[in-house]
Amino acid sequence: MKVLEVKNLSCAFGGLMAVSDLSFDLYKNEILGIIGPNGAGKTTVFNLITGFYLPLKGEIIFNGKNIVGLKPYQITRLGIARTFQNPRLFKKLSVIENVMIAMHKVYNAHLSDALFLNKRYYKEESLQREKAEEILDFFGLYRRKDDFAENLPYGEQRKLEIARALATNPSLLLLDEPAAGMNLNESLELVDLIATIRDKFGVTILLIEHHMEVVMNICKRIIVLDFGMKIAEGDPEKVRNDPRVIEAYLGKEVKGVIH
Amino acid sequence: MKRFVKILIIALVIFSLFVLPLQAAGTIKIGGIFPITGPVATFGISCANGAKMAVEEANAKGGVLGSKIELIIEDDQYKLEEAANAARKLIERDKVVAIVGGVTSSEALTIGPIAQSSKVVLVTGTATNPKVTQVGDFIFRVCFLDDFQGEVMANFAYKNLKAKTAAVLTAVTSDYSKGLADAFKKKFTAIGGKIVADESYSEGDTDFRAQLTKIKALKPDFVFVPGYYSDVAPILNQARELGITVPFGGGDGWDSPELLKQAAKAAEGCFYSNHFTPDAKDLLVQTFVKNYTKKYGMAPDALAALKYDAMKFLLEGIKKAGSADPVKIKEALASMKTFRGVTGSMTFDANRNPIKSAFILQIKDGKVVYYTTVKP
Amino acid sequence: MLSIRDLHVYYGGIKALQGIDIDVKEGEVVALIGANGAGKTTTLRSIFRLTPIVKGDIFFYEINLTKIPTHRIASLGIAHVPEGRRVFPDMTVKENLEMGAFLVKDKTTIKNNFDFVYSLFPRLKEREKQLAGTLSGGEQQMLAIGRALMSNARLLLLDEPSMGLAPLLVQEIFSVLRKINEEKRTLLLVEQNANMAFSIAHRVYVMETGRIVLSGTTQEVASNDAIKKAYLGG
Amino acid sequence: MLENILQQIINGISLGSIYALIALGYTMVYGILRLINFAHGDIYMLGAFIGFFALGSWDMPFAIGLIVAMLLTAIIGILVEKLAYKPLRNAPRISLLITAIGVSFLLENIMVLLVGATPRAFPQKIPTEVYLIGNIIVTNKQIIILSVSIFLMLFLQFVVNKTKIGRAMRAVSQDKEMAQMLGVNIDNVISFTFALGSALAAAGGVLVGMYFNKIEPYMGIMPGLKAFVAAVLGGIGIIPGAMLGGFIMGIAEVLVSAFISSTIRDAIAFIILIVILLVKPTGILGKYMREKV
Amino acid sequence: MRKNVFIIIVLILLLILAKFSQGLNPYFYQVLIFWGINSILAMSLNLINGFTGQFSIGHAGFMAAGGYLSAALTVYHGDKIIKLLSFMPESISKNIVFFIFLIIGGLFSALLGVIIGIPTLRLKGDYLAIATLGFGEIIRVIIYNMDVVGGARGFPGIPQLTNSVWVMFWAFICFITLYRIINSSHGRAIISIREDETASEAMGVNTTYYKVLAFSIGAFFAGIAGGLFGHYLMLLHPASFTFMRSVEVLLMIVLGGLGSLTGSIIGAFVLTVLPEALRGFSGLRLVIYSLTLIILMLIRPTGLMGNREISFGNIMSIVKKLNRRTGNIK
Ligand SMILES: Nc1ncnc2c1ncn2[C@@H]1O[C@H](COP(=O)(O)OP(=O)(O)OP(=O)(O)O)[C@@H](O)[C@H]1O
Ligand SMILES: Nc1ncnc2c1ncn2[C@@H]1O[C@H](COP(=O)(O)OP(=O)(O)OP(=O)(O)O)[C@@H](O)[C@H]1O
Ligand SMILES: CC(C)C[C@H](N)C(=O)O
Ligand SMILES: [Mg+2]
Ligand SMILES: [Mg+2]
Repeated sequence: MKVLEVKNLSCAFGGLMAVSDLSFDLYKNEILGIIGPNGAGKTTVFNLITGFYLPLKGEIIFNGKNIVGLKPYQITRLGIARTFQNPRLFKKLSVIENVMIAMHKVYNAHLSDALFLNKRYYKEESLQREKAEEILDFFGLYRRKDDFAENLPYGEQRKLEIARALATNPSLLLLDEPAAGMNLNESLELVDLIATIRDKFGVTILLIEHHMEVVMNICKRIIVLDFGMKIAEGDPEKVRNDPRVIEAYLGKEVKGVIH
Repeated sequence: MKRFVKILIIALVIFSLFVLPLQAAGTIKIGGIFPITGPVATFGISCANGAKMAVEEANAKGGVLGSKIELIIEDDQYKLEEAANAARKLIERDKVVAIVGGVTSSEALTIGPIAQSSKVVLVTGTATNPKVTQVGDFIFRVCFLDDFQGEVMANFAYKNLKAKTAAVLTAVTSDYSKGLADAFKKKFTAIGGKIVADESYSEGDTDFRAQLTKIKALKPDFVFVPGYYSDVAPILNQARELGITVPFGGGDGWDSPELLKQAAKAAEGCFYSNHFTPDAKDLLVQTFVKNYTKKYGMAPDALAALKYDAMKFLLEGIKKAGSADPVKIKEALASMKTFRGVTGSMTFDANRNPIKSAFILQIKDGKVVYYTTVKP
Repeated sequence: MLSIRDLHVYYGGIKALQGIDIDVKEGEVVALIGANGAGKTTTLRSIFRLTPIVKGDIFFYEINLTKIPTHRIASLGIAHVPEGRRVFPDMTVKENLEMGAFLVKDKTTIKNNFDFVYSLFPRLKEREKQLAGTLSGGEQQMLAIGRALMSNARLLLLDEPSMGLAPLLVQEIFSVLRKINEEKRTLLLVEQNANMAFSIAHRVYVMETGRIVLSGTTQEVASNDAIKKAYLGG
Repeated sequence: MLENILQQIINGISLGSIYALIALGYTMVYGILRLINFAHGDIYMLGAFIGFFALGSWDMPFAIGLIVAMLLTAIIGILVEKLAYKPLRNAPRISLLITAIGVSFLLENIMVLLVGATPRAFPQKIPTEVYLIGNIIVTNKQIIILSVSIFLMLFLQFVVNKTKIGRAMRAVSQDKEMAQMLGVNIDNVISFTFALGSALAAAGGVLVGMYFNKIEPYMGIMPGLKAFVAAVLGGIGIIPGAMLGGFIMGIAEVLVSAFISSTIRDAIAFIILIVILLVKPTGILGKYMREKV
Repeated sequence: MRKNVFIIIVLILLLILAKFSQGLNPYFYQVLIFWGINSILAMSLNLINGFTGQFSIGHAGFMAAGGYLSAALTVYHGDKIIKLLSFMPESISKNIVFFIFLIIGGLFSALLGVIIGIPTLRLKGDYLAIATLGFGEIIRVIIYNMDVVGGARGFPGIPQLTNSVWVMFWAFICFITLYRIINSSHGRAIISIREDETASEAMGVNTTYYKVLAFSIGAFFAGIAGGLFGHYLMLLHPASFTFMRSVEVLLMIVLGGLGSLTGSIIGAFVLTVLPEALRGFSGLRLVIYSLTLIILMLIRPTGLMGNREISFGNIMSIVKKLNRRTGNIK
């Protein structure tokens, strides 16, 4: 079943075509990798899907509905969540508050409930807190739930970003370089985590990554962008041996690939 | 260090809250509330100077009723809540018997109800809004109301200057200016003149060329600028630069030696109405001008003179009451039918408003000279 | 050339460095590796006195860097390619490089440095007039390295130069680093990509939660089983 | 009628060049330090007063008096920065703004205390000359102010964009720490920025004093506010933007007074401002950087 | 529910306290009133600036709009409506009418908040500040040109209906409303906008809605404060609502601590009492005042309270600490 269909998507900044005429599909429970040189337009694709940028042309169909033109918060509410290339946590808020904010629309009492402290308010608060604790527990962040987000080490910040995205109850999760700044071992742990997330939360995942050990291990299918265009698509084996991909992206010696 | 500063500040606050006014025996306390800082500080300072001088003169002569007068001046920064606080403070903590002050009408209208309800006399020298004295019988003033000057100048322009058309340039943010302008416009049209331009500015503006260019194009015979000298000076300068040659006129707000300094040539041939005339042979005025100039290094403006009179008026009331009891002072003031001050001789109507003549002054050869007198 | 002695850095309650010692000799490439949050960045920033140093000394030859202001440290001949590149986004590529030569007075030296940097990164020459903020991640990384090279610095501190870069670029950058080292410059390199780091380093320090847990020549460290497992995928 | 319109436009340009003159210093300090230097208007006032004493009490020739005022004011600017702003360099931006407001109050109140609030006539070293072009009137002082503000804009553009210290200033504005690591002494750069900004303000103060022939301790408040608005309108931090913003404000105010109504001039001027901002949310010359996420 | 009963009891106790304050020296009493009104202004601006992170300096405009409307209603329609309510004692009907007019004034400000907020809240940082400042000035110019409310002559003759009980009541309502909003899911949404608007949107928060909500709630209470102000001074004047007034409120909230409601109350206290406390210094008064501002900011750059709140909990812990300390001294 197709979860997401991207059709002829283009986006330009000034004279620069950051994404041009890009099409791809995404199937339920799949993990699709996007790779490509720096500045190829990968993050821009994320920004287009999540409504942060408006495409020049093209369609983005999510569960049968064209979501082009919707505001980011509306898209999130439809069930697409994302992380950012540079972590954007609510730094001065506690870890659990970060997660609870993401649940804002999932469990929601009316403003008047909060003003008059109605039962519904208490129910909502405790429900949010419970669910948030559950998610934090899954990511092993429960013990740090009352710390400021900015005081977490970098790796845990990235985890918290993913946890926060999951808290919006998405069916599609977009991860932008989750392994950046991690060493080999940490990246491999992340691979496991992502696979578990897919199974436990039943989400479909779109993944941008430069760590080949992550991409090649977890994605059954990969698309390769260069200058905003798709230059290759297929399973890891095929992509890795594609001469255009090697020339533009991988280089001759591909290190650290583990099977 | 940080801690020390913190403690110092806290100590300062607490200390000054509880520092009680020193109670000198045998003094009569009078409060003064003026905007000594803030946007109308110039007015406030002149007023404070005038009031202070009156008190000093009285004390030099041995005080009133054998007691020295103590004048406690509070600054209200031209903020109404500060004016209210100042009034309360003077009444409750300093226990003044009367207040001189409220430079603008809005301040007077704020202080008025407080004075009235606390049964303390308020005398204002400059608040010209008719509503000021309507607040209650403890409130007095020694200046004409807005309407009067506007009408005087309208008559003067039409009759003496034979102006058939006039332009008005009002400070839209000043109640004084608006009051004069409205009265002028009404009267001037009523007696057959025509207002060809009705322009405005905000107090403190510095560039008036837009309005003046517009006025110039309409070729009025007379331009009425009921503002304060600090605005009038640049207006006159710029008007002359733009080639407007007709006479300008205004009210007592023009009266200041600074006007001549800042708009020397430009003011030539202009007229304004005032309470007194500097070359009046009146000895009272002569000594006032001389003493004031000696004391403060500049000649008095109308505001200083008015507040000087307000204070004199109050002191005379105290003398007449024979006691520093506010109710008695009020009665004494109310019973005073006439008063002669540096801003002229006045009688009072039932609403404690003065009736007095206006002088029309002309600026001629870099000097202000008497032109004519207008009786109410 | 550089020696760090018993350095302690605390961020409020967080003890980021708890007594580390590092030596760098002239002409060497020294790699510093460790897990996230181990304190690698903190170590490099401490050399420029940008962290709350609680205790310890850092000597550059005879000079104690913990006693002089940051801008003077630069003038001793140390340059930094910081975490996150930190190019000046609203300045052009050329101006960024000129900023790198801020302390160089001599016009011909500046010109030679320009030529050297442009020969290493021809891409920067092409983009001379572009605003740095609009460069792609890899180009910004080149610019950050180029900027550090403009000052004739004897010691170069590099903080994860491969972060977020495409594999091809990572290879390019490391070959440039090797070239730079051949030009008699000393490198202190922080890197997550241990394979790459080991390929050019003479010696390696391994950090864990604010302490040095292992050090030695590259061969020694690379043959340690724990290291192999954690960093080299072996 | 046409004549009238032309005259009004000249009026607008001359008013605008005054706003521009003050806005330049504002925008430069903002551009480098991201600080809304609320006290800029008061520094301008100080400059005018120093000029007043230099030209009046010490009877210097105009050019010398101007330079003396600029120098002394620059020193005051540096002092203000060292005492009041420097300790807050790593504090939230709003705390710095509040301190700047405090400094603004302080300067005003000290001056009220020292010289009183009564407006003073500024010594007229340059007599006004009126030129007639057809029926349109221009004065020599308008021309002086216009040319000085254009000159200063070009000068600032040059300093900031083409000189080494200018590059250092911009580097400091974009990343203080990085600039330090490259050997920039940021204290010196910031002091220089303040000195330059204050000297500009002083030049503005002296020229405006000469032009309107009146100075007083509160003279900085309104022009300071308007100049700030002008700087924002043009794109805050952008030097030609300050100039443009100043002219637009000046011309808009004059045209509104002339052809709509002087009573609602300020309201219309602000409506224009808001409309422009809604169309160009970062000011006229501001780059609209969609934040890259 | 239990909490609500508790809150109502607290409110009643506070109102009784306020009633007693009327026996105070009228000078202190008046300063208390201004403190209360300023607290309402500060807390409401803090919602916008401190919690939502939107840099607004147009608060004086909202204060003026609400204040003038409720004052005009009392002056022009108050008597009529009191006559309609003649079946009850005037002392009661007067206050009921006052209450209703205040709310109408507040709602009017809130409405303006929505109208202004929807387009301008797209602007960021200093650009938003200028737009809100411009809006405040526009309101003032309009009032200057409105003769029904006296224009430049001010609007006198407003009956004095504000007293300490009313001020306490509204300050309390303001505090509780804001406090409860902030400590709910809606509040977290609001705070997340301040922390990172982009991320907030990515988490599904309708940022425009919440910004406008915060803006209009802030405006509502500013309008109420304006009404209380006018009905206390018995006079409104456009000069009371210049941008300097907005700046003063800004000073209060930054001094007290952005993001702290109790801090706002403290900030309001400091800036209300300080000028009074300094009256003894006459000429030097404002010099000392501005120096104090600067020094306070230098020693506490994040305000007196930072973003912490005073609560029963931490008062108790301070008391305990003090006890321990004095215990040691003994
Ligand atoms: N808001 C923007 N304004 C201008 N240019 C932009 C903007 N966002 C992206 N670009 C440009 O679009 C191109 C694609 O950028 P994008 O961030 O999508 O690259 P990427 O594939 O994610 O690269 P990387 O791997 O380095 O993250 C780049 O050249 C970038 O400079
Ligand atoms: N400014 C800061 N304030 C508080 N804590 C900090 C700060 N900077 C770093 N830390 C903490 O200090 C510790 C060491 O951080 P550092 O950035 O030096 O690690 P690192 O080894 O460079 O990690 P990474 O591989 O993620 O870059 C971490 O726990 C981090 O959370
Ligand atoms: C000093 C003046 C502005 C006072 C004015 N006469 C008034 O009634 O307000
Ligand atoms: Mg990217
Ligand atoms: Mg690091």
